[in-house]
Amino acid sequence: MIRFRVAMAAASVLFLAACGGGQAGPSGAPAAGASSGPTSVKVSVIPIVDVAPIYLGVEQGFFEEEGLKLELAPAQGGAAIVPAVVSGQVEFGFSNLTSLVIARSKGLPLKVVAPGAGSTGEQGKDFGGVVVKADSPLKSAADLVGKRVAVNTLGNINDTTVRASIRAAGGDPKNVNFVELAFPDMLAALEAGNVDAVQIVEPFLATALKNGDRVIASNYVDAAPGLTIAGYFTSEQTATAKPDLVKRFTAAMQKSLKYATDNPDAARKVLLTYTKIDSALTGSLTLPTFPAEINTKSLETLIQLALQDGLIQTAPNVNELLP
Amino acid sequence: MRDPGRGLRILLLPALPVLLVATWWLTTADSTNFFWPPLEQILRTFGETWFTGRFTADVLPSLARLLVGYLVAVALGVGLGTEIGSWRTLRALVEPVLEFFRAIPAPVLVPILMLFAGIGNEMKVLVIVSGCVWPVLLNTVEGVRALDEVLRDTARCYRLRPRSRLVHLVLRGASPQIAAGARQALSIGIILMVISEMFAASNGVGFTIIQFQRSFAIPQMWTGIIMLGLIGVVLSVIFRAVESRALSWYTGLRMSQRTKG
Amino acid sequence: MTTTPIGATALLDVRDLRKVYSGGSRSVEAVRNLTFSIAPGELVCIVGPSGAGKTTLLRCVAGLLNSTAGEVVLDGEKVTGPPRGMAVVFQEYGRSLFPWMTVRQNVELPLKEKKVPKAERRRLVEQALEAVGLADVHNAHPWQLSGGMQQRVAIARAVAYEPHILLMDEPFAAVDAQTRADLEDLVRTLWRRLGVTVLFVTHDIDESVYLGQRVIVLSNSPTVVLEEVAVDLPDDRDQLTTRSLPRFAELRAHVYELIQRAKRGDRPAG
Amino acid sequence: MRGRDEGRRRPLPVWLLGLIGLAGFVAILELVPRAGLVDERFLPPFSDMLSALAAQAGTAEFWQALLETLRGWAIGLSVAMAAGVVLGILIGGIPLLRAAMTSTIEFLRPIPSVALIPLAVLLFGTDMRSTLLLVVYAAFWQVLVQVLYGVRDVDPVARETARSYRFSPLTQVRTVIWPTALPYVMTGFRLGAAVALILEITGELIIGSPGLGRQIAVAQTSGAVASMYALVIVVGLVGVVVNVIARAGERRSLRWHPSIRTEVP
Repeated sequence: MIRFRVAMAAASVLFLAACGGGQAGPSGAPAAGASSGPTSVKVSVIPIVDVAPIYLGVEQGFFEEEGLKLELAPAQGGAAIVPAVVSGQVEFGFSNLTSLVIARSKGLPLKVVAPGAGSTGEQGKDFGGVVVKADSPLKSAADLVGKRVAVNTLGNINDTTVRASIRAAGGDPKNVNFVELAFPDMLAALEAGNVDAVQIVEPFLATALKNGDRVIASNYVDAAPGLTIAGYFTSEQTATAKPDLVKRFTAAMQKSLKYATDNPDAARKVLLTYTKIDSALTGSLTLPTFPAEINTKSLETLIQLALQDGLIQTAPNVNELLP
Repeated sequence: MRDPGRGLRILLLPALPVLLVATWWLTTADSTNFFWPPLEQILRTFGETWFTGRFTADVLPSLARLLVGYLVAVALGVGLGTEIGSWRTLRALVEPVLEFFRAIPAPVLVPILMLFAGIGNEMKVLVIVSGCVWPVLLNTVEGVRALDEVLRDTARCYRLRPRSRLVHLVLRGASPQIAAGARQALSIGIILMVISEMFAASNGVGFTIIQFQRSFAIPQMWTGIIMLGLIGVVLSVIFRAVESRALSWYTGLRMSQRTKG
Repeated sequence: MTTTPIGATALLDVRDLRKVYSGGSRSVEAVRNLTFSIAPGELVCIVGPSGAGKTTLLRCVAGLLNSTAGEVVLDGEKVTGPPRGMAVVFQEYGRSLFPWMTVRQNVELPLKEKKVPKAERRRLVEQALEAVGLADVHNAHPWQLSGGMQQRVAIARAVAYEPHILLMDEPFAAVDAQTRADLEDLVRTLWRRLGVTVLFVTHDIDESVYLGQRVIVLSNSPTVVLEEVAVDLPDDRDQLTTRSLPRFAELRAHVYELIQRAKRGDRPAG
Repeated sequence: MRGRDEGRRRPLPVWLLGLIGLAGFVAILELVPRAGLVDERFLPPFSDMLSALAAQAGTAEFWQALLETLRGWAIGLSVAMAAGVVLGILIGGIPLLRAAMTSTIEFLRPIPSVALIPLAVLLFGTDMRSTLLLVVYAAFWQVLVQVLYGVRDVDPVARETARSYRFSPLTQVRTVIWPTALPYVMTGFRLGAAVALILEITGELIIGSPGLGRQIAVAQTSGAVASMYALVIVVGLVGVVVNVIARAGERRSLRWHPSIRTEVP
């Protein structure tokens, strides 16, 4: 038996290694400050509302101003982005902070370089929340105890923050059945009664509200005041090898975030360029905030939540994670 | 070059696998790469990862869903395939639609299947069925169509009743093709077992691997890949044993045809 | 020359049989007008030049093919599908046996379908295999046997079925000459022992004269009956003496001549 | 069977029946949501999908994605074909090598290609090569196994003859092995083509490498249901076309080949 298993796995590795022979090194070869045109930089993002600022920044030329030529590579989730950043396939990536906390606690050398998106902090008026059907008997987060709640990934930011909501409302957060469902499938599952509540974000939240569904908890608001949800990160190698590149990316990113905050309509409009969100919907959806700084306190809260809910065993050092 | 002798053959059988494992072991022995942990570490993790409750909590539910889905798919594929293969009009009517559905990768069908089957085990079984049924169905159609004309006439002359005709002529005659389809379906089934567990799952091998990957538990993720490979190998060995029993006549027939030229 | 039995006593009656194959816009007339009959217990051979529609005729008689016009009457009943009490031995011995069954199972299957009780079934199978000289290969699969032995299995299956009428469609066309002679004698023996009616289709002139009580010679396509030749040879036939009889040579020459005429396109007047 | 197939009336032509079948399917797709059997938000009527498709077809992005999918499929399939044919003839032609490789092949083949997704991502991130790896891996086995069967099917007499005339190994391959193996190679091509397309789309969908699969994923995450179905329809049609082409190729190669074969498992 052992021979079988070992044999297969070994051979698969060799096969893969052979395929990987021609693997390209990280791009963006010219060193920082090189005078020969803009440095090209690859950034892996998830094509959702949260990354509107970076698209706006490219559109507005903020990155060009810093001598960066951005190549945005959309990916399906943080799980695909983190390895790409660590291996140097791409210089920067976008991910929620809990994912980064988990990665860092497992010893992955990651560093956050810029904030990405944050909660609006307004109860019931956030860009994400726990939603139930119009006629549901559930009224508050405390009612979720013993119920089936859909989140898009188990063991990540959404279930820990929903647990925080329940805890805040006085319920037992251990006693919830979380079901993993992709955001696009949630409303259908809610409608069909397959789940009792869904933790959902824009643009699905706007669709749900239009349909009469109710928000019973704003989990990001309940988790921490001024919660920073996601950020842009790089690997420690890149950070040490190309400090100047990182500095310029952060600077351009901050300009982009500010511009998005100041021009929400532009942010709504840019959504149409990289998502397939119905243009009628872009006007009504709630945008996240695009904070200029990472809220360190909220990050510590996220770490606490991750510890409490067993996502990680040891808390990573916040200062190592932050720039 | 002459055919190697039996002794040499037995000697060679494990040679390459051993070589490959040794290479893997040595090249990763002092690996510090986070994503390529030493093989030794992976193997050490294997036991504690899978045999401390996960086997019954994740592997068995996965296998149960696979088994149910696979059997339903085979039954459905053979049943529909026999009908479609027998009726020219029906065949012409549904063939383009079937070809269309077969070409759609199962992962994009999952959201649609969820509309009808919810998010429980039924959905996952349905995902497996929806992917496995095609090779069985299409191969059965081919097999039934390719039934020997003389044999069909023989069955008619001796007035075989519809039931015996089905059992003794149609199904047995098409069985080599059905087996070919069932074999393709098995490997597709394992893939779909994993894919179905990427949606709305709370247990299963596929689910666990994805969770490991997402939480950056890399050695554990590797053990999951090995586990999947193992499942694949064991199921394929079982399948071959069943197949070679059921189709011994076919192997013999082919051999005799070849030697008679 | 015709010795057609009187209609009332005929086991098989083929009347004005016509078969036109139509595929799309083209249609081919294979059989134009065939009329003949066979008395119970008779052994009749049908010969014709190649492409004379022999197989079409046999398939119509067997009820495997619908005729375009005319009718086939077996035992007083019009044939619309394979009739009860009929067995067929095909030329393609390798393809007419179920390769997934053993020799015994092949012979037994039609009996099971006839709901013959188990003990009786056993007896019939053993007898039939014994009769064709295959008593010791019950558990072999057909493809493990030589061509001649496979055709013996097919004959055993037909014999065990105890048919009223046995149709044979060029059964020995694909076996070697020696086996062929053995099988011809086997058919004669079985016919005489069982008293079954046999319709034997062949393209071999010698074979038809050697086997038949009567030889029906067909024209070329579209097929009609050219002539019926009565074979007035003694009933005890064997390869050596029968074939060296002057009468055998005469009959053979006559049939040969008819076939030559058929090939030239001669057709009976009227 | 035969009786059933021979209808009394002249049967309708096959293509017409196929169209009727498709029309029936489309009608069901249109009517089920319209009749309220399924919520329109989750399964819009066919006409909505069609108009979404029309809108898609007007964008350069769509054609770009289609092109990327086809390119990924073609490259992956070519690599798998080349590797499968060369290795298949090599392994199948040299008995010693065959004996040494058999166990390894039997171990590697059942590993589901999706198990490699995490590895592919580690190696290549989200770029096209991740998906390419999956495509090559999945299609390679289909081709290899068929080629191995094909080489095994070579008439031993023909082979001995070639050897007795002292043909060079290359000539042996060209004159004896290749002609026998060709129909098997074509079957491998057809099976590989179908699998390659499915893995290409799956890879794009799950990993997020560029192509129709990623467009589907983007449509899904944007809640653009009709667009998503429109893209699914395109994927299905591409699959049908691929299959038709592969079958035509297979028939061409089989036409001159006398052997009547069944698909090898």
